[in-house]
Amino acid sequence: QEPVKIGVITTLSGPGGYLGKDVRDGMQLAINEEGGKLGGVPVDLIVEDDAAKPANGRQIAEKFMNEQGVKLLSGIIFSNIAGATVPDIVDNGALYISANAGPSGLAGKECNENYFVVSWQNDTLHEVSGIAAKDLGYKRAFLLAPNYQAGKDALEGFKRTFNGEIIGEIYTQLEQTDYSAEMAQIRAAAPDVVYQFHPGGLGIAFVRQYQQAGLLGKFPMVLSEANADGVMLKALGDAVIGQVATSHWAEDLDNEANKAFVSGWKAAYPDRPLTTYASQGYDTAKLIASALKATGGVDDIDAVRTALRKADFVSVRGDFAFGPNQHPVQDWHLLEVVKGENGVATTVTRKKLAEDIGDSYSAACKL
Amino acid sequence: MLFDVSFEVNEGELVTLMGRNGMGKTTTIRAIMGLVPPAGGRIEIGGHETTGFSPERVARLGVGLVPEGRQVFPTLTVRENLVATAANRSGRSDPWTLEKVYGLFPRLRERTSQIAGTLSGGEQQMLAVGRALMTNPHLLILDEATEGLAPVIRLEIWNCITRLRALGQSILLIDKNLAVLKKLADRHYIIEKGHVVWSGTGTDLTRDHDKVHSYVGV
Amino acid sequence: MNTILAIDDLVKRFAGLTATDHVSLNVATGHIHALIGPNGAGKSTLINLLCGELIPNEGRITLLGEDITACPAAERMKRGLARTFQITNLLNDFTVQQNISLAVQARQGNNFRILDTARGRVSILTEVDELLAASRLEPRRDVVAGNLSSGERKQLELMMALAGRPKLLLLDEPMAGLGRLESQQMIETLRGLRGKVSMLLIEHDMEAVYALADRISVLVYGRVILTGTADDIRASDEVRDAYLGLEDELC
Amino acid sequence: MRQHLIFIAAAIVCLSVLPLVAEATGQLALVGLTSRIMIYAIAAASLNFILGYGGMVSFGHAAFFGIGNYVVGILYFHHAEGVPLWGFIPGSNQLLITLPTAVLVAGFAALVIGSLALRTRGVQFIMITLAFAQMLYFFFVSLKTYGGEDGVIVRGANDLFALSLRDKTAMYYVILVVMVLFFAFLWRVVHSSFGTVLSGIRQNERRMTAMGISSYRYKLYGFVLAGMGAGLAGALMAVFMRFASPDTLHWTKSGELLIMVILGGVGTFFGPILGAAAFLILQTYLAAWTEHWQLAMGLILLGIVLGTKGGAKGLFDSIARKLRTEPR
Amino acid sequence: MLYGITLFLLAAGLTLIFGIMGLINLAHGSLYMVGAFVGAWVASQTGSFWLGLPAALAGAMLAGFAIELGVMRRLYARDHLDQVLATFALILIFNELTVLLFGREPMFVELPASIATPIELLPGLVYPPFRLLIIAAGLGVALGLYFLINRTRIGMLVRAGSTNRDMVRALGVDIRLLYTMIFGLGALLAGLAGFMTSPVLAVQVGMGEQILLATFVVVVIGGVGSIKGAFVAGILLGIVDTCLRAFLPGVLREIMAGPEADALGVGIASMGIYLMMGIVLLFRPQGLFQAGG
Ligand SMILES: Nc1ncnc2c1ncn2[C@@H]1O[C@H](COP(=O)(O)OP(=O)(O)OP(=O)(O)O)[C@@H](O)[C@H]1O
Ligand SMILES: Nc1ncnc2c1ncn2[C@@H]1O[C@H](COP(=O)(O)OP(=O)(O)OP(=O)(O)O)[C@@H](O)[C@H]1O
Ligand SMILES: CC(C)C[C@H](N)C(=O)O
Ligand SMILES: [Mg+2]
Ligand SMILES: [Mg+2]
Repeated sequence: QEPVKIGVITTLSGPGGYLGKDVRDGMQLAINEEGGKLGGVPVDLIVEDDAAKPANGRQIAEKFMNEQGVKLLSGIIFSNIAGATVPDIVDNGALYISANAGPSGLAGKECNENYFVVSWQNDTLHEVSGIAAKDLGYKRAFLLAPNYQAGKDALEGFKRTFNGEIIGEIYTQLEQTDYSAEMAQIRAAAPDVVYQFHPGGLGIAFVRQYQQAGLLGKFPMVLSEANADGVMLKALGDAVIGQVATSHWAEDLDNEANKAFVSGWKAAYPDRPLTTYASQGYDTAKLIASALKATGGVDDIDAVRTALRKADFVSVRGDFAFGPNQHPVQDWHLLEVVKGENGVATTVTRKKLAEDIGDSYSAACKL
Repeated sequence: MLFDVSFEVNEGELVTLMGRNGMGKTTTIRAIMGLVPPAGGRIEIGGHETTGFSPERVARLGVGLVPEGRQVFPTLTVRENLVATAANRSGRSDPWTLEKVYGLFPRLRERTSQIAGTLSGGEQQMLAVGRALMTNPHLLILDEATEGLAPVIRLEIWNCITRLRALGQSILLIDKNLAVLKKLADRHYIIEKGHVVWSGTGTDLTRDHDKVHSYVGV
Repeated sequence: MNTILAIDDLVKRFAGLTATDHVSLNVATGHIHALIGPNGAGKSTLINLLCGELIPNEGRITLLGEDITACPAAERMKRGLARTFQITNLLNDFTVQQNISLAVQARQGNNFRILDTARGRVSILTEVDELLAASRLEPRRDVVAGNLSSGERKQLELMMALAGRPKLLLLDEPMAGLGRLESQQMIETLRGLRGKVSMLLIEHDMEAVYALADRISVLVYGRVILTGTADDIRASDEVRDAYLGLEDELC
Repeated sequence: MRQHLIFIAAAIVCLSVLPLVAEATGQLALVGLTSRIMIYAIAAASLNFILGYGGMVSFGHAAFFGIGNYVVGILYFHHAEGVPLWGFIPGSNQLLITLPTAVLVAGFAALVIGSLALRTRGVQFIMITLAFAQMLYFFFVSLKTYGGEDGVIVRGANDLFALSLRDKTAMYYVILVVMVLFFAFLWRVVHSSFGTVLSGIRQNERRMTAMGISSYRYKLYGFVLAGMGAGLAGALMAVFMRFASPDTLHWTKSGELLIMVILGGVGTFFGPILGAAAFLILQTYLAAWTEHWQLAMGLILLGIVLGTKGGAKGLFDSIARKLRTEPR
Repeated sequence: MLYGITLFLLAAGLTLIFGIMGLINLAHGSLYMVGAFVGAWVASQTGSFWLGLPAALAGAMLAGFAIELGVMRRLYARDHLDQVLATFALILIFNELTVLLFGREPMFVELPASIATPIELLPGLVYPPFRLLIIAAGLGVALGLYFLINRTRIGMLVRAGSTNRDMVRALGVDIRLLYTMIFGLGALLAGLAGFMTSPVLAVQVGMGEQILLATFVVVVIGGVGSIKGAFVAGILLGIVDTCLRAFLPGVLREIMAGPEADALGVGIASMGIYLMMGIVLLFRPQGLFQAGG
């Protein structure tokens, strides 16, 4: 049987490069487990780097679909790229299954039957963080995020549930490396809690400068998983020990699928820390496997779509179902960063913050 | 461009190259300096074969160049132009120093911290001469070194060259001032379209007057 | 006698140096007026002031009866000025022919046209051919200017200046770098232009100056110390000390 | 000249049948790739016009490309929303309106930017053009209405009368026609009186002034023409990609255009086409081939610079020369 | 301040290479990255921050030598634009080689506690010694380079070489060796900047390009070729950038709605350095300090 091509448009270069690499390797791990197949169907991952530029994403998508006849696409890391690329894909009748980006723009009115999100709708993560911050008794929050789609979603999400006073709200630049101005503002505002969303290298720089400015002891942070992934923890070391984070997945989640995934990853990449991105890639592949198993191929897109909707796979995060807008309905957890064995910072799951929740846009979606 | 040029400068001699515009004088000099590769032939300086040497190696053997068109370093000050490449290549006991060069060209002393690129044409020419002197060369090559100089300065340079020669300095000179050259030089070569077409001493020059005339004019 | 160029009390200061120090000078129509003086006396500076490359600190420049002191450089050329450079300044990627034809084109105007063809401008081509035919550069017409020898470059400089059909030509050391033969030819060329074009000639080659100049001004340290005929100059001790030196000083 | 014409005609014929061939052989992406090459060729050629012919090294040429891009995006946005811009400028999705508008707006921007930037020269000119482009970039990024960082999606594409340019083949032919016209126009300009003067200014501004040419006005005129060319390309890009994004104004885009020009051979007429083609083909195929395509690309580019004089054009020329002089 | 000094160190290296030698080196940011990666790697392997420093310097300098010997040297006689293309290619190569050697994950350098713990300089003024060290290093480099360029024969020769290589050679100076050395020195400074920021910023592929542009802006604002200018402009730019981002949104929010103010504030703040450059160049086309003047 001719392998089914899965087109992976992802960010491999620049500061966000490791995110894409982890998504890709997570998918590949699931495929390797089956010996090059998903759901018994041979598959071929074709991966291309979008260099974090929306226009590149569109170009690659077009190439995949028109030249290579790809009908199943995935892999986009950043929401602004998804926002520019996904409409083209679905208009073309191909399926897009997001392993990371879940911009608000595509979750509500603009939702599409060909568009699935396996990770999380952007806002949801931050809504959960808002809940966490409120639960921890913080009243006055200072918010920071980069000035792009996911950053805006992040702060909107947090504000939606936090209910306290927002005493500062700053949009940083996507290419920013120096945050001393922000540090000065935080210090001046003296908030109860700082909530910031800075994925990838941005986050490392931010937290490190936060620490060096001497703010870490003074103003606690609530982190989201985008700021507490394995790579970041390794890079930040002691700096973040004791901070809390919210996530839909954690390395220590106690379920069979997760254990298999974690040990599989460690066997394949002994030196690489695990990230949520890898878990999302892995889950995405598993979801595709479930659909392929039911359909045997992608010749009948409608059948694949129907099969996907069932979400008939075991997610490494535990409960998983699709909501009406084909975004996940799942549990969210509160994690704490601790010093693990051999002194490396790691997270432990403390409690469940929310159970089986969907996102705030599903109501607006008429599918 | 050059076809066949053979000549020699002996220790302590003053030799001139003559010829009309575009006949290959400058090109000959550039070939000696290693600035353009000669298509063939052999260059020897102080007994070493230097064919194919890099310019800096040639210069370090003690060749000092006052190039055509001045070519001072425009972004350096007058003083910097003089000291940047200064050396005592011939191991003179009383080498050229900044003071001595300023003595020769008082105008340069007045402009010592001016950026060389803004100097007047003649001032630049003085600077180029001074710069070459400051390397205290065995062989000094002057390619139209008096171009653009006021008569009084030109005289000063001729005087200086006379003195240098008296001290045993070897000199290769390109100039159009036939009258003076005749008085100063030991021997002359005339280049025409890349060939040496005539050579001889000052007396030969007077004797072959007509022939020389046809090559370089009067 | 008509005055084509009048310079009144012109002053130009550079940091710590007055390069042009209250210079007043008249160039008569049709004359070749030579400007001599020691190196650094301010001759080129004066030309640059006349051309508009430098702006004077004080004083007035009048060309053909009109004050051009505040005129931009290019505008002065249109009013009949042209110059050659002491250190040659050519369009090094163009051939001799192209250099001259662009000079002619610049004079003829219509240069904002984007849909004509420059090579189709016949009047330019004929004019260039005439100019070239009358010059010694004819055999070199298709040589790129960057590859000319220094003497040839000087000649091309002059031709480009003439292509502008100037009324007053400013010549900054046209003989410098020329061989003896070529110098003599250049003198002939300039002599041939006498009467047609007025000239302000800077030159250190006194042979040429004496051969050409109707009047001579001597500039020392930015000041005109003397204006007169060749004989006046020869007779002046001051000029001899500052500029000429004594021929027989040579030992 | 005659040889030239034959060659050009052959190239146009080849390009005209390319979609048919692509369809027949199943190489559909070729059409898209060639479309992009042609668009970038226009942009690069307009840069080459001021750079190679006028000696103005602009490191902000993407500004005009991006403006063209956004004009189409914004006009479409208002067309789709049905709300006129500032209450009186109606939107449009008609190519015959959007394209000329983009060209004019880009030209106007070039007039403003150029009139200031041309007061400097050399490195300072490079940097000041960069500065203006970056300011425009951040300006568009902070326009929330038009998507900020995310840009404007032209979901329905533009129409040419009743023909929808969503159809890639239709769009391809539109681009081809525009490109041929553009290059024909450019050919005239380069060889015109103005083009000759501009070329003189590149070589020696001081000399041109001494001939009575006040270079500023000529340079500005050239700068505006080039800005219009880039605006045209940017507009086509927006229609083609159905997307207007701030990426198109980013300094890396200016850099890419510059690389294309250099790669194709600065100051050569058809160089920009070669440069754009070489750059995009390398990028596309290398990226498809390996994740580490940047390494391969870097090595190839380095090989071209070190191994040839004058970029790809130089490379082709030297190969051609070799072939010609090879003993039979 | 840190940003300003980093910019200055990078700009100082670029002043040598670009301002004085007259080479367009877009890969200067890559040298910064090389310094950061090599330093971070050695520091993490040996566990010693102080061992990372010489490694970073040596790594960047060697990379600099390699660039000069392998690429730049062949391009001196060529058009500047060829240097643009070549060094653009080098950026791609360096980035990808770094990925191959070190992976895509950002790296990290732990500051030794001795210089990380803030100390009280004056009552109420606490400052981490690390930052003081950086400032001291910046000042040291500024003075040292100023002296080297303006007061030594090496400086004169390098400046001379940028306008007329052949003539310098014809006067007996091995300009090729000298250029290799100075290029290496410029690279070393970039490496120093890279290592210095490694405890603060993420050490990651692509870090060089982000700062490259700002570095060029500093060099040009300061006046191409002027170390004094690079120093002043580096610090100035660092401060202006930080202040704009810190205070502009606040100021704007006084006069307009929150989100619009934020968006506009961020926009204008990001434009800040370019705006500043534009203004400086329009009024002082040669930059704040003219080299040699
Ligand atoms: N780079 C070059 N490429 C081609 N031809 C050149 C080049 N440089 C010089 N020439 C030619 O070589 C010939 C000799 O030039 P050269 O400069 O040596 O003459 P010259 O005798 O010094 O003349 P002048 O008295 O004018 O200085 C000239 O015809 C010149 O046009
Ligand atoms: N930009 C400048 N800054 C400072 N001084 C300058 C500048 N330009 C010229 N000078 C000085 O002004 C004086 C006059 O220069 P100018 O070029 O006019 O001399 P000149 O009479 O043409 O001399 P020459 O016969 O040597 O060509 C010189 O001493 C020169 O160094
Ligand atoms: C890296 C991620 C957390 C980014 C985010 N999901 C986005 O859409 O851009
Ligand atoms: Mg010569
Ligand atoms: Mg002069």
